[in-house]
Amino acid sequence: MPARKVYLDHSATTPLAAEVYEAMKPFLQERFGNPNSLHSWGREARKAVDESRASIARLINAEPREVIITGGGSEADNLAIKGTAFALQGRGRHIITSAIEHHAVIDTCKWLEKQGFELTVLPVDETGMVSIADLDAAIREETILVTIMYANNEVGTIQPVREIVRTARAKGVRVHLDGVQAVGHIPVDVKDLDADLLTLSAHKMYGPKGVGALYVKRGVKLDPLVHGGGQEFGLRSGTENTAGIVGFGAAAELANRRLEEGAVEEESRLKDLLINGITDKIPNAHITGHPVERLPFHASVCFDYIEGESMLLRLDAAGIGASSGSACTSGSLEPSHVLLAMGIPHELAHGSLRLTLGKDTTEEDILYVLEILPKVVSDLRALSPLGKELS
Amino acid sequence: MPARKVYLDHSATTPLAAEVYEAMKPFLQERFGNPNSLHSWGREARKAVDESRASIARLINAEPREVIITGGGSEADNLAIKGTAFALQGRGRHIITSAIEHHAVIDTCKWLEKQGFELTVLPVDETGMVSIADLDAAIREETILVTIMYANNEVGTIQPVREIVRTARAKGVRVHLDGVQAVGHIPVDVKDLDADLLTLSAHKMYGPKGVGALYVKRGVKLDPLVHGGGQEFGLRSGTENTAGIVGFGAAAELANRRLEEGAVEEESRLKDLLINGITDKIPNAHITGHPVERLPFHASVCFDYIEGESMLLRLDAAGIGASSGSACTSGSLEPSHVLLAMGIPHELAHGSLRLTLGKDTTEEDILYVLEILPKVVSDLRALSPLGKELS
Amino acid sequence: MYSEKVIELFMNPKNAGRIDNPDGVGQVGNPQCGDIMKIYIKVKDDRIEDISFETFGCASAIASSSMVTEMVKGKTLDEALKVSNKDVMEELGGLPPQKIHCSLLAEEGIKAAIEDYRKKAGIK
Amino acid sequence: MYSEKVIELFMNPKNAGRIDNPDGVGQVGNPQCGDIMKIYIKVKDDRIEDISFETFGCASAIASSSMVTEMVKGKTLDEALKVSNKDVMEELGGLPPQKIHCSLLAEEGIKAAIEDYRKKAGIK
Ligand SMILES: Cc1ncc(COP(=O)(O)O)c(C=O)c1O
Ligand SMILES: Cc1ncc(COP(=O)(O)O)c(C=O)c1O
Repeated sequence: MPARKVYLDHSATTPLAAEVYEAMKPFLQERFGNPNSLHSWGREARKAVDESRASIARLINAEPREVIITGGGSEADNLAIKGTAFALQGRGRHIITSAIEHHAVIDTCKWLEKQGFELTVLPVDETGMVSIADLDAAIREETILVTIMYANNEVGTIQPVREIVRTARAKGVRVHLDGVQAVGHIPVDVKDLDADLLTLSAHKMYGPKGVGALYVKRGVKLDPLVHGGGQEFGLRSGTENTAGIVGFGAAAELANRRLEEGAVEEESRLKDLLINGITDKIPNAHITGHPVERLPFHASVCFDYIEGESMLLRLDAAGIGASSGSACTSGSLEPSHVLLAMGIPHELAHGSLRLTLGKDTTEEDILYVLEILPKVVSDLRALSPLGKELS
Repeated sequence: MPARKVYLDHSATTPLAAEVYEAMKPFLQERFGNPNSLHSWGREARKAVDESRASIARLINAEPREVIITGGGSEADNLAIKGTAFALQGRGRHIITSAIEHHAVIDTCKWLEKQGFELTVLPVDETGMVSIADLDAAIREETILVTIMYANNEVGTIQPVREIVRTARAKGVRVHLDGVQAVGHIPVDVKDLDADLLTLSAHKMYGPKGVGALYVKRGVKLDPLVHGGGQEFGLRSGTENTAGIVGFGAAAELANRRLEEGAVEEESRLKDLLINGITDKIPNAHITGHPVERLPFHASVCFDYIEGESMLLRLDAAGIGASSGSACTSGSLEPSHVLLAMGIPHELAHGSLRLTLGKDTTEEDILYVLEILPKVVSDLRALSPLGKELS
Repeated sequence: MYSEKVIELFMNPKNAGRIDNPDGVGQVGNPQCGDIMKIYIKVKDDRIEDISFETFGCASAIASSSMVTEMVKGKTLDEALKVSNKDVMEELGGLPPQKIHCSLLAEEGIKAAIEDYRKKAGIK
Repeated sequence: MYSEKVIELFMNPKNAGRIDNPDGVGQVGNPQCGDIMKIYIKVKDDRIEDISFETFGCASAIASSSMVTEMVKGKTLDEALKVSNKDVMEELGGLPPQKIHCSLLAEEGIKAAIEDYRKKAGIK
């Protein structure tokens, strides 16, 4: 048994907050009604769904009517992109995205390409930033959608979303932002941003897995992805996941409170402690992503000469949960498309490590990582044939 | 407060079984890992997902690899139909369905019609049965899918699924069965049936809402509906709803046990008691659906001269939860397409009532309903201008 | 979904049933759409002296019928004709959007009954 | 995902590091793909007297390296050449499908080291 358990993989998923679970409980027990039923069981479920929708809306400064609840962030991304593609195909068939999107965006765009849509994939610089000039140049008469992520899951870089929206909307093009990693962690205000579509996912912000949302600005037309009974204002059919939605609502309330209380600043301080500790203690460590415009809980680094999966498993043996963009963690051959798009060479990309902090992360946790990680890296380097000339 | 609370709307949704909730609990607390993570948190989640998938597979006699978990029954229906349409559009663009499908099937088919697919909607007889001869005649060279429900949610009629599958497959056409109302309640064996695709929904069988599954026979190719990280064998991306999946697995175990123990027969006995009681005690009551080939927990009836919503609300005031295919319950103008397709006249269809029993329904519950319902009907008939010549 | 007032009137409607020898009867709606409202009135000195309804329809149709009959009882015919569906909705504490037609039916029912009375009485 | 044996060898690999003045060195894999295995051997009387490895790669690459070096140590070169990736996998208690190439790398690493030795020794 490891001396300590330190979970630093909050970008992958977060634990359910205790208060979120408490809010969900009754809906997993006696309040089991279908919100579409007219009887008392149904009405109490409907009320809970409505209230939760209002909480989620409040978190991003939207109207409740603009929040479409889905079965997760990936589904919301698919709804935003395919929903736009099918609704606007009469107007044009060109979509713009970036090289560092989540697969829920990239693979959706690629599928549409097979259905006859055209795709432009914007490059990013070495910090993971999209260029506004590139975006502006890519917009054409037939462009119906710009879909770019708010903040990146692998390297934490926050895009210049305000300028992205402004640039696209100046030319009358709809904008979707994948906000899965951002919402609940940094202030996001859809009125201020003026984006058309924004993806949220509950389990990235201390809510339950399997529930997400798409913000759809009033007046923005989409084809549904899931047709049927007409739930969610006709945009996402299916019996509502009441317990999950109530959990999402409670998580939104929690996030609102944390943002107001500045709890995120403490996370950011610990993240800096971690990043500085890594670069101080470990030679040949390269922090990835933007130095300033990054998620407050997000540290990512590439180490020369060693491979990510072996780092993860050695860290895991010491009780530390982390992740990597190494090909070996995904079973594919290519390492993370995000790191490669940022110009990081293949062999270095294989040595990537992501440590993402959460609301319960303590300074002791960080100090523990800073004790374990240097030894893991040096042990694995000792096993490696690479870089031996340097040591 | 009503004297008694009697929930008879199990076709709409079922309560979560206590043992299902117990199974889910750890995954809403300390076992919060993302099954895609390599560390210990992720591995324990992956194991739970795998085991649950095996339980679901066992319920329908499938291989675990053939069970694709989705965010509900509607999504599974959409995946089956759109997934087939997009995968096989090169081979043909004709789809056959029936007039009494759930909206998750009908509306999906109608959307595909707008995308250039052709649709044949088979009629049903007055018991809600599709005719095999009609099906056989409808199959054409370009037919790529037959999608027909296993058992109907509004009137409980069980289709001749074996003959449907045999007829379609004799001509090399793929078959999807919407098994949402059937699975867990009557024995369903995919090997025996030889169907290609079968939809399941957890919350209709004492599992959680927001999780469903599509059985996809080995070798059957589909385009995904939700693209992304490649979860669920590439057919349904998105971080797995671990707690929901574990709940679905536990619900499948429970259903298996109930089916083995013949618990369903008691449900069926109470259903007959209810149906016979209604026709005995209430004049001008017309049982809808098939007299024999019907779900064992399902009673449905139309009453002359009165309207469904007002029945529901009067029953609700007496503590009884029921549903209706009346237009007024859905806010639309047309009453249930299912009842109309069975040749029931509009005004009678407005007077429909559905009472669906569950595992905790008792004889006392049924007797209570048989005490309250006749009075509700006669009170509303007294208020009604219709049928006065007869009384 | 429904206000307390709607539920109360639906559960315990006032003026339900038929009046013997009514002076006017109005029927609106149709059974295909799931709503029929039949209004019976007794008129004395150009005032609605007695009124009742029979309704086939949902809770809001029944509550609207009951409400409108209460509202016009004792009013002159011209006053009664001024009662609009908005007034009925207001008194009911609102109706869900898809149920607004029920209050319209109530307004039309009264109009139809008065028209029937005036026709029978030879009043133009 | 990994067998206990794989994890054990990955955490505590045997024969890790370099041998001074090896008689043969084989390197397989490439850093682009995230796997490099380097095998060092000492040969005496046509037998592998000593062996070690250096590996850049995932847990299964490291475990496979460690396992294959244990398996061939003390064997004649011809015996060592007969050790296949299947044998390595079997001894490891299996590998996940997407990791089978690691055991192949181990087989190839030994072959490359022996080839290098024979080339240097002028053996055909
Ligand atoms: C026959 C049938 N198909 C599909 C569905 C949709 O399932 P879900 O509510 O899980 O989306 C339902 C229930 O609503 C149903 O009864
Ligand atoms: C940026 C981003 N978009 C989308 C997703 C998909 O969200 P979900 O796992 O809820 O489907 C994730 C997380 O996996 C993500 O990090």
